[in-house]
Amino acid sequence: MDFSFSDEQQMLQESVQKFVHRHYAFDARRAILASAAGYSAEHWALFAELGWLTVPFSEADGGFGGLATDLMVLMEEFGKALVVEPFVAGVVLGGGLVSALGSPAQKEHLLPELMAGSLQLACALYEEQGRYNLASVATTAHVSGSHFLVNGTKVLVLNGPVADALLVSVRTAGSERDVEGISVVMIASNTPGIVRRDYTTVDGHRAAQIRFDNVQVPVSALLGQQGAALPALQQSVDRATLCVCAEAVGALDMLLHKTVEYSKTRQQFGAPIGSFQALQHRMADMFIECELARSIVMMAAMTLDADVPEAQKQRAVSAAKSRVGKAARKVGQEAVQLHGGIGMTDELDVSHYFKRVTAIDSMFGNADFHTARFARL
Amino acid sequence: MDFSFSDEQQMLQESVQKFVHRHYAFDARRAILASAAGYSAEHWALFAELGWLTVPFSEADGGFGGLATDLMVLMEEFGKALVVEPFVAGVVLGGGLVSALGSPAQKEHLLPELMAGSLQLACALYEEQGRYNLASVATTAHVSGSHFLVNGTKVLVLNGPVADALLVSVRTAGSERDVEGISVVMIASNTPGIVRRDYTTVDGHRAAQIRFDNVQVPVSALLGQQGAALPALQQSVDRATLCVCAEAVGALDMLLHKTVEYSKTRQQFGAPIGSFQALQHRMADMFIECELARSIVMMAAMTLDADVPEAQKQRAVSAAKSRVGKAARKVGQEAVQLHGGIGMTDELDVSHYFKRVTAIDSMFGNADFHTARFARL
Amino acid sequence: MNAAFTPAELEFQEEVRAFLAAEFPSEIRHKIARHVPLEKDDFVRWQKVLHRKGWAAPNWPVAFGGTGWTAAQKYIFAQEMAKAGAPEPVPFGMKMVAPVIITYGNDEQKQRFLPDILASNVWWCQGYSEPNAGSDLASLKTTAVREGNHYVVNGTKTWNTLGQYADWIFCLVRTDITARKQEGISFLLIDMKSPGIKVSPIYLLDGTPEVNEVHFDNVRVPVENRIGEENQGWTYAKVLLTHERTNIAGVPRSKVRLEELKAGAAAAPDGQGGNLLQDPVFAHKIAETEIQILALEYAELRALAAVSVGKAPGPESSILKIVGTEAAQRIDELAMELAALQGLPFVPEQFEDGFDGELIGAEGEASAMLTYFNNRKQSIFGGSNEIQKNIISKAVLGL
Amino acid sequence: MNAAFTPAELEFQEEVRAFLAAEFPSEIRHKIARHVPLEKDDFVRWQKVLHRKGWAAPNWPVAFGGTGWTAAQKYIFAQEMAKAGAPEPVPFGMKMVAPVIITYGNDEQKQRFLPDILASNVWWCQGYSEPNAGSDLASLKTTAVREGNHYVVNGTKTWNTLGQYADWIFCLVRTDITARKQEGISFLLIDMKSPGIKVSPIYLLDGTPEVNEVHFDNVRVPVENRIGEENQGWTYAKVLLTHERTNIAGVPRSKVRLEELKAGAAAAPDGQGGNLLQDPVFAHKIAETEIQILALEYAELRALAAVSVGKAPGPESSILKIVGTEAAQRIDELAMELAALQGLPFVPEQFEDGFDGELIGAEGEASAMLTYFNNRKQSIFGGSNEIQKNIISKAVLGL
Repeated sequence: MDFSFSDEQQMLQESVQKFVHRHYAFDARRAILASAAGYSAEHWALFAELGWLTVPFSEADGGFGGLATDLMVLMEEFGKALVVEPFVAGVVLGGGLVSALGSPAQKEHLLPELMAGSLQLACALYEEQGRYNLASVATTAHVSGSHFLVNGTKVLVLNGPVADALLVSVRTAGSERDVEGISVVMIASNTPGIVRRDYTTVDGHRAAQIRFDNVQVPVSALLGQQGAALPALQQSVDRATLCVCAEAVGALDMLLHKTVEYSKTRQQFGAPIGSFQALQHRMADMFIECELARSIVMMAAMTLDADVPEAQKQRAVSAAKSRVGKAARKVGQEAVQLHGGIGMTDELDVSHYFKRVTAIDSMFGNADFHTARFARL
Repeated sequence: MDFSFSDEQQMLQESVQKFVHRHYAFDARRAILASAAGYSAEHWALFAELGWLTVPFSEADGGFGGLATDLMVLMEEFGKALVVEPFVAGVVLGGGLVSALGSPAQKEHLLPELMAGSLQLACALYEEQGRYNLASVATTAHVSGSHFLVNGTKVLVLNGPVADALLVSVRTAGSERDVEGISVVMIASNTPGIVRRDYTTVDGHRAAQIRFDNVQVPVSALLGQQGAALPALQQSVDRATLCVCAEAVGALDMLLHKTVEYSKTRQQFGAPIGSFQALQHRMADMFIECELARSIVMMAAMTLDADVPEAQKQRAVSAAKSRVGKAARKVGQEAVQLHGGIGMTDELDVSHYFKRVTAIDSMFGNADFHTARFARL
Repeated sequence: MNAAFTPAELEFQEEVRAFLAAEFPSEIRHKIARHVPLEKDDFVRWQKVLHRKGWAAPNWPVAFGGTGWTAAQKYIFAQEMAKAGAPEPVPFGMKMVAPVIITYGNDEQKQRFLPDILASNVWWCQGYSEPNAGSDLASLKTTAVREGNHYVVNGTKTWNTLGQYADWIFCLVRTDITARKQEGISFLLIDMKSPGIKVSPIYLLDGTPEVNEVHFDNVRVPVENRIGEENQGWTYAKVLLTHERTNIAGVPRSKVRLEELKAGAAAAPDGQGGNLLQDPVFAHKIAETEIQILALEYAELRALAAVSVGKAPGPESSILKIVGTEAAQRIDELAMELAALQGLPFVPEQFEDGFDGELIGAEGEASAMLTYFNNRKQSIFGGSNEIQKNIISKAVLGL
Repeated sequence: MNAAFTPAELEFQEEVRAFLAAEFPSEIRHKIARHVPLEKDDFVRWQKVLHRKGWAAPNWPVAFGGTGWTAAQKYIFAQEMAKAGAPEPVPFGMKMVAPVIITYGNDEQKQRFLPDILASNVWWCQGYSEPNAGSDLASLKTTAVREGNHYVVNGTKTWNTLGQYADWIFCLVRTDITARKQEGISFLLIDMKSPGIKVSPIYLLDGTPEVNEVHFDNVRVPVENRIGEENQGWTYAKVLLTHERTNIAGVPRSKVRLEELKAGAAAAPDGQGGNLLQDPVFAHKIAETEIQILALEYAELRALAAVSVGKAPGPESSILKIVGTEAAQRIDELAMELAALQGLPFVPEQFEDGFDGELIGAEGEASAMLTYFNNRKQSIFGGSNEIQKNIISKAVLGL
């Protein structure tokens, strides 16, 4: 048992802290949000240069090592600055699927580009009728000669608007919620028949709803064994889930920190509001939530890195996501409430942290979904 | 719409307040609890004399009127003093079953005695496997000549130790959870084959676990139509439920009141603890819980008295019991916590109110049971 | 005690229903259904319809155009309005400044201002809060210095809801800077067209510009626009703050939203082949919320009944504000959980008038998260819930 | 970062398991399983077994008989103890007075007291709280007046857990009544057989006499029984209050109880033909609690790891007390809900040693409500959770 950061992890942490300090002030971030792409290509290049885009990948794949605890360190710092670059959607989730399912040739083709920052991926995994169930795939891929014909609609494709290629879960056999018969195909974003509705999410990220109308995909675009993609899908989503949990831990800490600092300066009734015991106890409760969230995310990351059965890993991720969702609700609401009116405004960063942690709860399964999954496993 | 008490209700309220003030000081109550019977026969006679035992019954049955709102007024005052006399178990529930199911002859035989205070009844309705489900009746009554042979075990028979007669739900047809085939028979407590284990409940009331070993009961002991007793059972239990809800409202008010008063006198850190804002806000929350509990119990009582479908009445009672259970948890715990160590002691009345409101949540279906029933109806 | 409506009350209910069915403009109904924000014209148009019927101001004294309704009638009216999806009047004129004018204004002020409020000819906004005087309202700093027959007003008011539409603003200003906090405050009515007034929008976290800052730069206000005595404004303001608690709990609206939530849950796939209303955990949360609202409804009815037999609305009404906002915010949470990942898209054009494209997400889902964000204001504005708890602990519990 | 045990740690785990399997007395195990309260002899017997093994005081310095274990070993030991149902040592000697003696006592005191604590020859109890000094401990009023080589002690201490068994008591007493609150307090060790001491039981709400009042009437205490300097006792007391946070969260015990709860739920009919673990709402509540305890476990492990690399146990450990008691009390609530109406019977003879009748209710049900009542003390005693929140807001958040 060892709870200390490795030297590499410490260096990684410091490197992100340095970047954020230099490039990610609130106004700079606001400019990125307002840009057409919704992320900074320069930052992205820097991420690649600093080696961050290699963090999710094993050494065998040419990466940094692929430890969940490394990702945790990185993501927590991203969370503190509300970094919007599509690291989780494109690299952790997209890259994770390629890494898990891709043939050696596919990996050699894709991963170096991804780690170099010259390839943007997005994953189209969720469907309206399926809620958070990755096995609920109604999008079909029928073989027609040497092609698949893909039909269906995917919702909330994170990073969809800027992705060069989409990794799409499709049903190649079975019926809607069967766990067998699900495959992943990679489709270039400019393929005819793709109808994309791009939008910004409530927390400033970019995503799309994507319809596939008889989209022709060569069978060589299949990633992994046909019909057997679900375990890899779940595994990749679980790692992405851990990432947003760690991101939330960073953002929650900032919400606590900013609320405490504000309460020390904001005067009401002749005293700083932080001197009022009712508010002190509520901030103590916020602190507790933050510490518990941090602890359980650490537990989940360490479990993902451990040599334990897959079910135990899933259980750990669900525990973390469930608790982080609860913390997001509580700490986010309290931060806004204790700030009062100013906490409601777009001008103050507090509302942006609040929106991000709230959005994270709705991603990859909300608290109820993961509590139920935890109970089931 | 009218939220004011009638003259009769005001008189009833004042009459109970006067009695409680004169006879129900904490030490006097403690002496009753320590007595063999667990209630005061003198008080019981007085209840009869004052006409309180007639309150649950309609004028046709020779009673006060049988309004749920009357019962509410009475029970709230009982709750304020933690009255332990078996009014709900014997008169509301037992008498209610007789009133709902009995033949004119049975009623004429039983109700005047009950209202005169010379008959003690108890209802044996719950079984271990059935949790709160009144339809889960495994106790059987097989016809054998002109008798039933009753076999089975009933749990938590309130007022069981002192009852002259038991009203027992038995299965005369069908299988364990069928809603049809349930009957009620009245069995004298001294009938051979009755094996009673008497005990005190955690909140000082008397109850028993009762086994029926081939107990012979004449078929004339049947109350109401054979096999069709469930609706009347539910109706009577719902009225009893409303009663303990109103009792809890009275007790919760006392918990709030005592906590507020204690906080004004208890000095810590050089000031009364009631001057600490964190505790003030928690007492404000207790007040809110008390007011919501009172409001929803009023709603339930008024709905029981209204000309509306039975399902709406059940829904109203379940809403009240669910919310009262929540209030009991919250207000009870906070009252003890804010009193500190002294709130944990047997010597202070606060712990007795806490135990009573907690026990009430476990009676006739707890908060979860009633929330689910509410959602279902 | 009796929960049933009398025949007269039932008849009134029918009258309200018939009126709403016939007169509530379908364009407005449609906008609300599509979560399109209402504009000034919508509010005014609807309010004028109510005025023609004589129902614009149920809580005013009959002498000034009130309805003379009983508590039960007001309850029925509020309930039917909510069921029909009809918006409440914007409160600043009708429910906030008017009662102050009625109670403390002079005859000339009553004649000058009340008819235009009743007829919705003039739009009012409030000038209470300041950037440094939030919950601690009495620490306000906006000054009004007497110069002959005018006050010269300088300072900044904030959280002016819909102030961008306003013709007039009522303000608390400091007329004696030497006096103790609550003293030295006066209550002024100010024409928004006065030179020196600037309104700047504040964007809230959901992107809406529904509140504003109002800046006063040497704004001249005739002395006759002062309500009551100079330096006595706090007394009038306090009355306003505890007054008009009718429907502060928002029960009718919450009940309607809860029904929508249940319908939404019944239509929402749970990803396992069922719907979300069949999910026992979600159904349990809905039921708990429904029970909370039922309790709140009866708490409010009890308060209304007390007022109707002549008791003043007491500080107990603070619980209506607290629980009402908590219940509404709980519905927001459940709606957001219902929407799940479909709450994430932020597509404002979907909520613009005339949008006829395909919605992203089911009806209501696409706005669920934004509504959750925006409604966090409910526990902050209008006297934060913390202030309400202070009131309860001081005024009710005597702490 | 690594969650896995090292081979050496796994070997240690095996050793602990084997030891417990062989040496934990089955009579005590049986008592605990039947919710029979343990008596003095049970505690002493078990503690002496641990002593023989050298494991009586894992947190003492090795020089005085501690084990020299790593944080991971302490964690493993606590976990295996809980799994085996083995009781923790009564804390007053081993975990409370001993660290004070070790840190501030003189050599003579160390030699005189520590071996008997380690060997469980002497039973200690605490004399901190007083009837009028609860959370505000420093306002204590018990006086100790110097008379030659003795202090004469007068006053009353309260909430003395298991004081009826005690041979010795450690007390905070006021030796300078003119000094400011925290000053003028001394730390005395007092023989319970001293003339003038009277112990009277306080019955708690579940009927148990587990706490006492201890009255001092001119009790003469030799000066050599004072720890450290006169009037400096508060310093030593404070150390005790923040010291020894090991296992304050009670995670191993809560984990075991949670497993019992799940087993109980799986065996409890839900009244509809299924069991309670299949009830999604109840299962959801159990899962939430399990997740809470998992988070708490890692919070504690993080704290232990920090201590093991030399950091002092900080005020952050207040969260372990708060969340640990909240989690334990949540399990109490769930156990009570599980027992439902079978929690109502109060049949104390069922929990007496030697009772072999039929239980009313399933195993655990009959005690569920009493446990719920009794455990409400957890958030009150040992520094109430409110005090812990004060500590967090002051010492951690700097408010």
